[in-house]
Amino acid sequence: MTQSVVVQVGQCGNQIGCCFWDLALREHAAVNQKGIYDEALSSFFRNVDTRVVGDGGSISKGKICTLKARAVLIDMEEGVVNEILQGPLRDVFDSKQLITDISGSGNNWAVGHKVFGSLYQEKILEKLRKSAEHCDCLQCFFIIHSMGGGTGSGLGTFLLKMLEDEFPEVYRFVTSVYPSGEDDVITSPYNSILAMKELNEHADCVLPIDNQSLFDIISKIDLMVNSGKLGTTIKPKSLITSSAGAVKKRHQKPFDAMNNIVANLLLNLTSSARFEGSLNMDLNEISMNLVPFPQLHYLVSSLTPLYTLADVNIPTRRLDQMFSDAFSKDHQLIRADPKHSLYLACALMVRGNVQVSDLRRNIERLKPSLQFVSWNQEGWKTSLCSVPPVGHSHSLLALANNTCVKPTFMELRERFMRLYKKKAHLHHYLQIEGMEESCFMEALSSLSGLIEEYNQLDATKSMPVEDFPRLSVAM
Amino acid sequence: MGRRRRRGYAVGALPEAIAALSQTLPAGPSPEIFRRAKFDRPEAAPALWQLLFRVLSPPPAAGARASAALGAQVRLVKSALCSQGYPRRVLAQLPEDGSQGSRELLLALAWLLARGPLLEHLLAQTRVWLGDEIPLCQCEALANPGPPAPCQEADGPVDIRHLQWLMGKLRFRWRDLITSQQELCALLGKIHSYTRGCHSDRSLGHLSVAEIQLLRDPEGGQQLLQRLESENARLEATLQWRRRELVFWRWMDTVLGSCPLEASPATVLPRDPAPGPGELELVAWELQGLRGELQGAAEPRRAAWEAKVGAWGWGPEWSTAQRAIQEAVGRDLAALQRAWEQGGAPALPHRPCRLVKRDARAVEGPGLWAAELTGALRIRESRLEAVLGQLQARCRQELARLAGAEPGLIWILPSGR
Amino acid sequence: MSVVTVQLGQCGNQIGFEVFDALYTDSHCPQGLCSKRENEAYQASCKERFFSEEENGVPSARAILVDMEPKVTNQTLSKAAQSGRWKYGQHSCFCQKQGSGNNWAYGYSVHGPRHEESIMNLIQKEVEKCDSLSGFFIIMSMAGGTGSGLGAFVTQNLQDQYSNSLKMNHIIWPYETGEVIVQNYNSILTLSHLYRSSDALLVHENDAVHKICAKLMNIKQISFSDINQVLAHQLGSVFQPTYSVEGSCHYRRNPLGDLMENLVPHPEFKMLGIRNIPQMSENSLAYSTFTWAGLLKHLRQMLISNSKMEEGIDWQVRPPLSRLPTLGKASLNRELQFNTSIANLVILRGKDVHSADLGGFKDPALYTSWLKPINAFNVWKTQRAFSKYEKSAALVSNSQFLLKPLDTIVGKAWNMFASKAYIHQYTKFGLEEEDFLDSFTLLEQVVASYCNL
Amino acid sequence: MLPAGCSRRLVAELRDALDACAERQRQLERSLRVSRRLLRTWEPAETPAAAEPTPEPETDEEAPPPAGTPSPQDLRELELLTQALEKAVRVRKGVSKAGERPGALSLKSAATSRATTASAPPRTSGQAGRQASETKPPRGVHQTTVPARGLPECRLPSVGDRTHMGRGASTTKPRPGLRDEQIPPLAAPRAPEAFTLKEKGSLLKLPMAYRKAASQNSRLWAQLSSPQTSDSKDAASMAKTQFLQKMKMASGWPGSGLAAAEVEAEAGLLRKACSLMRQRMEEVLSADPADRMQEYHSLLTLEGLQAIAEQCLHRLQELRAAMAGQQLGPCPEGRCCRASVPCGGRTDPTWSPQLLLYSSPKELQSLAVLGLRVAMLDQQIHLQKVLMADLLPLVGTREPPGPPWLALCRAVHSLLCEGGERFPTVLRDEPAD
Repeated sequence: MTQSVVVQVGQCGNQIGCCFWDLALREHAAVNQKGIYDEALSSFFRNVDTRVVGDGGSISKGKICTLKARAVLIDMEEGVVNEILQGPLRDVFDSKQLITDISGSGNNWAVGHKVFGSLYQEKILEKLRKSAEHCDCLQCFFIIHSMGGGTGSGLGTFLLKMLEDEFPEVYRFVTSVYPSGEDDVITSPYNSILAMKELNEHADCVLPIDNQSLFDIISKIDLMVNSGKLGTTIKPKSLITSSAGAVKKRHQKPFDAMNNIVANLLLNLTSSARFEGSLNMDLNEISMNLVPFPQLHYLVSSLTPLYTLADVNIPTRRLDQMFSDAFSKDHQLIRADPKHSLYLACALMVRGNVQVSDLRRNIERLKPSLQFVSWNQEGWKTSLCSVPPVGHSHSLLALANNTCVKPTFMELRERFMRLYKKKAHLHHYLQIEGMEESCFMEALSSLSGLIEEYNQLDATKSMPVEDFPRLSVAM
Repeated sequence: MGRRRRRGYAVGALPEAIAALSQTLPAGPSPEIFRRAKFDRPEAAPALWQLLFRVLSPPPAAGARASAALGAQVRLVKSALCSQGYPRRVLAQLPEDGSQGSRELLLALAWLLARGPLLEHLLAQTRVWLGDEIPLCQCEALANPGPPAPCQEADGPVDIRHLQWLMGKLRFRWRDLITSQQELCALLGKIHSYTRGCHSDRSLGHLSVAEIQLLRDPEGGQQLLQRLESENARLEATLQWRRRELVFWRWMDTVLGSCPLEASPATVLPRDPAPGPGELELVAWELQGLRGELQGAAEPRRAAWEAKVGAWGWGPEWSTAQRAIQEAVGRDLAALQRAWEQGGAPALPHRPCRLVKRDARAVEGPGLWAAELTGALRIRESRLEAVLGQLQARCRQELARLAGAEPGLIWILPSGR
Repeated sequence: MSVVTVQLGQCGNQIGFEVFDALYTDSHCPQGLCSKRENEAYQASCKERFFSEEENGVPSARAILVDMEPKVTNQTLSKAAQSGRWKYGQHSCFCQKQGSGNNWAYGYSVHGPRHEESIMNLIQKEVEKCDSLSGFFIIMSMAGGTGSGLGAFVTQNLQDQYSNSLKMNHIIWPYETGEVIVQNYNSILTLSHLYRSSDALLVHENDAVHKICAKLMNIKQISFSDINQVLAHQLGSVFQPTYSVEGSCHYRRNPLGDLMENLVPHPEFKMLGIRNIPQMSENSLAYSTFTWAGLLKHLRQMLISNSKMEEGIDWQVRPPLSRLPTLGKASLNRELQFNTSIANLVILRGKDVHSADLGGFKDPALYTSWLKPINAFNVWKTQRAFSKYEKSAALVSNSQFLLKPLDTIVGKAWNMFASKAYIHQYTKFGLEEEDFLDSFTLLEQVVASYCNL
Repeated sequence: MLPAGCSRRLVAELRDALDACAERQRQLERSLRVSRRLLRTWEPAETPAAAEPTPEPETDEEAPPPAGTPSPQDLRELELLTQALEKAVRVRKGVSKAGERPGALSLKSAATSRATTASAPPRTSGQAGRQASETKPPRGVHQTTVPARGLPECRLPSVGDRTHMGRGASTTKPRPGLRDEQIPPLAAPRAPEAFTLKEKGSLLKLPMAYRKAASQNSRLWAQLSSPQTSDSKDAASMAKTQFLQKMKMASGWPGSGLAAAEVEAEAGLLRKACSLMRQRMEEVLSADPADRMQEYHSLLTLEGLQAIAEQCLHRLQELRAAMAGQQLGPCPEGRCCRASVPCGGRTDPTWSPQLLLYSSPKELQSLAVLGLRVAMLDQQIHLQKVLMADLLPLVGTREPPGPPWLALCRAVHSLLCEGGERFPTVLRDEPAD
């Protein structure tokens, strides 16, 4: 079995990461009742004998001793990381996995990327190498960061390039939280645009998340639960936004529920690679199936159901509803409407008691309402994992390579242009060594190029589907 | 000498010789038939046609088609004799109902006997086989299918895909054969090692399948014994024949003498274009191509050589070297020529051999070692592969010439793997 | 003679298990409706073919399990061991940590060469356990990466190292939609490579088997295990022992060889499909009786109307009156109603099998103009009933049945190729556009050849 | 569609090849069945049905050939033969009486037994038949019946009564020959237990009668093969040569006439010559002469080869002329069998069986497979030539080049250039819309 390393950068990245580790532990605890360190556990956790001095002796088989997350935690402020180290998850990490500074990046991509990048390059590399050494088959790095700030966006994307050089064969999956329109960070358009260029060039897959969408999803659930409409019928702890037993009970932070959704996304994304199923889907199959052209690697994701009804026997109707929801605008983790845009490819990752016939029935049912690019009319990739998420009987993660991400990028460009025309705050960037105006221009043209690619694909939408003339056999 | 000759002419010597001959031949006719044939009596003819048919048809066909209609037998005998160069044309004119020509057939039989070790050959072909064998030289069993089997399908044009189908079938059959043969070898290996030391004949050491069967199934063993005894009788008869055949040949002289001289040398023989359609043409084509290439290679070299010699003018020591080279090349080419005239390849046993499993270290005793034969076969295999490769390459050229020139078409040949 | 099975990838390993389980279960089924002695001979014949005896008496499948990630093989091994009736050999499994990621090129060009020696050694060990090796049965899907890419690589190696042994690839044809997005690329690469190195491609379409599960077996929520059981049943109905000659009690020694010699001698026609009748859930079986005439009538119509199962047969389809060969591709576009055969093999098992009349399959109109029924049709029989069916018939057919699916796959892959989509994923691992073109060329020819029967 | 003549020829060639393979396969399968049966358990008391579910018993598939013994009618004629012939028979009888050697049977007795076997199993006649039915034809090893005279190894642990009964039968009716030796004289495994060859194979012993006959057989073969140096042989061979000459003179055969078989043999030599020369030529052309000596050497070699090629072509012309001189009539059966000895195996002067020694089954397998492979190549080359001769001209003449012609070309390419295993594709240069 392969292993993955999570690299969480910046405040946002570390908060989401924290949720992720909490959920991952709970999930494995639910599946692995014997307390034996198994292959599934090994994909995210090391089993360590803490009595051994130094590195802690890794144990590959047998009883679970102490589990250590395969993670590298980076932040240029101490706050969040320190909080984690004092919380219930403290045993999962050790100090050797952390890199912190006290000065912060000041919401400046250039500080994160250029200043801290060169300052911490060696140190980060050392930690990454160490974590890679602990794996016998490292397959994937999951980078969690935000686009709008300084550290996550700047250092997070700096890291990408480093990983590419150092571990060219290991996949780089990036979970990027995009700023909302009413973001309180003024320079976020600059940061995002500059980060986008790096994502374009050095990521294998990007899962864009947007805070606003997460917030809308949570509001909706709250409304439903509190309105009593579903209140009594929802199974306790089945809300995927709830963080029961998680990081903090003391004062629920506003972002916790949102982070939980993202953490669940990562968990479901990797479940088929970790657990048994009748139709497995390894992580490397994601980019293989969903990325037809190297740059078009932005995958819009949606998770359903967001809660489970108390009744264990799922009627087919409920099951089918799960599939329908996954394609609705309201369930996307970014503000986008895949149904009314063009699909390049689509993956359905199902967990729990769902069989291939359910999958087929729903694909047949949904297909007519979706539009696929002419050369990929059957662009479906599916997986069936037999282990459902904790508290659920089944779940679905849909990943769409769809031109519906384009508006997010266009909006980003507009906001950037508004700022850039006025040259507002530009000097904060240009004073950093290695930053020049051309960096902005290059980033802009990279983003425009991407948008143009989506435009071209969208343009084929209205054209009739035509087959290319085949090779003509004479006899 | 004189006494022997007198004894040779003694009363009874001839009948004894004929009796021995008749007992040796497969389904040999009675001596009386021979006597009647001398006088060209028609009643002796059918038996002799049958005899010659058996003698001339290849072994697998002989058994299977012994019951073939007399007419078919007659035709086969005629064509086979003719292809072997039988000189008398009278034979060809004999009626196909097999009712006549007993003297002619007697002559033909004698002709066959005089040309080579026919009896021994026939005996070897039908010998009772006690040992285990693997076929090494399949020239008779496989490459030589014998007279054409009656056509199973209606005549008429076929699609070439049908030929491809048959060809594919053939390839599968060969693979089947090889698999079965391998299995048999494995089983024989087991049987031989399990019965090690059982054989009364020390040089064999272990029993053969036929011998174990004899023990397992006494009834069948009885039959084997009977056949062995009858073969022993035939062998004795053959030895007898060898001692007495001189008389027979004297007698045949008189038979030949009593024939009228051949009248019409112009009559057309139904003959056999044996080398197959165009076989000679194929060789000619091949040779011409070779000559052309040689010419193309040699002439510019000669010219260049003359130019060099003219320019440099070499000393007397060169002429000695030159002579030496000339002689060396002469020897070399003569050896090459001998190589094809004498067959070249190391001899392989043409007949089946009794398999004996023996410790590799025990070298003493008669017999061929499998490993040596393997080497010889490998050489033959690679030679045949080269020949086939050449033929295929030639077809490729020819087809490229014929079909490749067609405009508007792209030929995509199957790739290497 | 024995057959060594190579199970590749998730699909190959899951199916392989069901196949051996079905073979074992059937051959140890007490009510074979025949004498004890005959049952023993049947069992022995099945065993020689597919199982080898181990010291502890539990037969061990003559199989190699190959996957590039450990989950499925682990599961398969333990399922077999848990059955307690048969198992896989102790050293019959080869797996790695990281799968091929649905990338044919990764399986073929990376995993293949990297693990060639280990896999071939494993196979050789299994081959050495056979007194006599008839050939290889290679189970793989063509949509994924390991089964398809590594499968093609291994088949090629088998062709090089065991050129005299037969190679039959059992290929799972993906659902037309919804399994793997790059399945059409993977499929054309697989098919074209196997066309060069394999002797026969026995194809099962997931879509068709899925329908059988729904319509004939009445399964509501169909799982892959259900599908694989139907596949295994069909394979068993072909490869379980049958008499070598009509009226003899000897079981056929080399079914793989006999089957291939009769069905796939032509290099351009290597695709085989299986149909069987009856197939139904155990509940319905109790209330059904069959006659040979009825079964064979259905089977014949299934053949000529190209239906995959006995339900929903189009009875309107009739053999054409004149069998003038049509030239040119035009005939593909017109509705291909009548399924022309190249060659067929019918296998009958059960009671009164000698009385079955197969005249319907000997009609020249069923076959291509260049083969007569005497060359194109064969029948194998045994009195021993198969599985739970008192009478059952299976048909292995080399016909136009796959023409449409093949044409579709080639067309879709070509569309994708013309847009250059996903090509970078393949070139990353050393496959070039030229290789794709080679594959397209070969398969376009196969399509045209099947079309022009 | 191929022309009818060509179709008939080629289909017949391929069918022949297939039949030959099938025949060989049948033989192999027979041997395999026998061998496998021997390796299975030797059951003690098998009822025939249980032992052999086969309606095609492995044992009696090779019926004794009808060769070598005269028919009853011949016998009658024999009686009526001349006095001299009768005397010859007397001499032979005398020999067999005197020696009592098994195998040296009189012509008459051999003929009798032959005549009876033809109609029914040998034991049906008279006493022998009764005896056989009393003792029950033994199957399996334990059913020992008659311990033969002079076979001490047969008197080993017995099955009790049955053996005694058998012995009684044999003593009451002692018969010369082999009938009473049909017991497999197994030393130890007499008890009615099943056993396998693997366990007890090394205890098997061959019956005396067989051993005698077999050793006589090999002695006779050795005699047959031993070169005779007596002058009677010289005289005989001289007589034969003279006979052949006289025969030739008496016929109207044209002087330098060559038999078709000879022409083919010569053609084969020329073909071999050609391939050897080509090989040599390629060696020369591929080598890079290091000095002028070598350069001269290769020049002379090439020229020498050229001269030999000329000679060969000349010889070929002669052969052609010889063939053309003899008007070719239609072949009597439409098609002719090919002359033998394609393997180049020269006629061996010895006739006694040779031994082929091997040390491991692997070694034997590779030898056998190679043997088959060589035979297969031989056949392939023959088929290749036959196909070339018929198909290449068709490709050359077909007009106009439409789809049927293309289909032909493709198939011919597959058959002739790829051994029928692979196939080319022909694409139109411009995709049709």
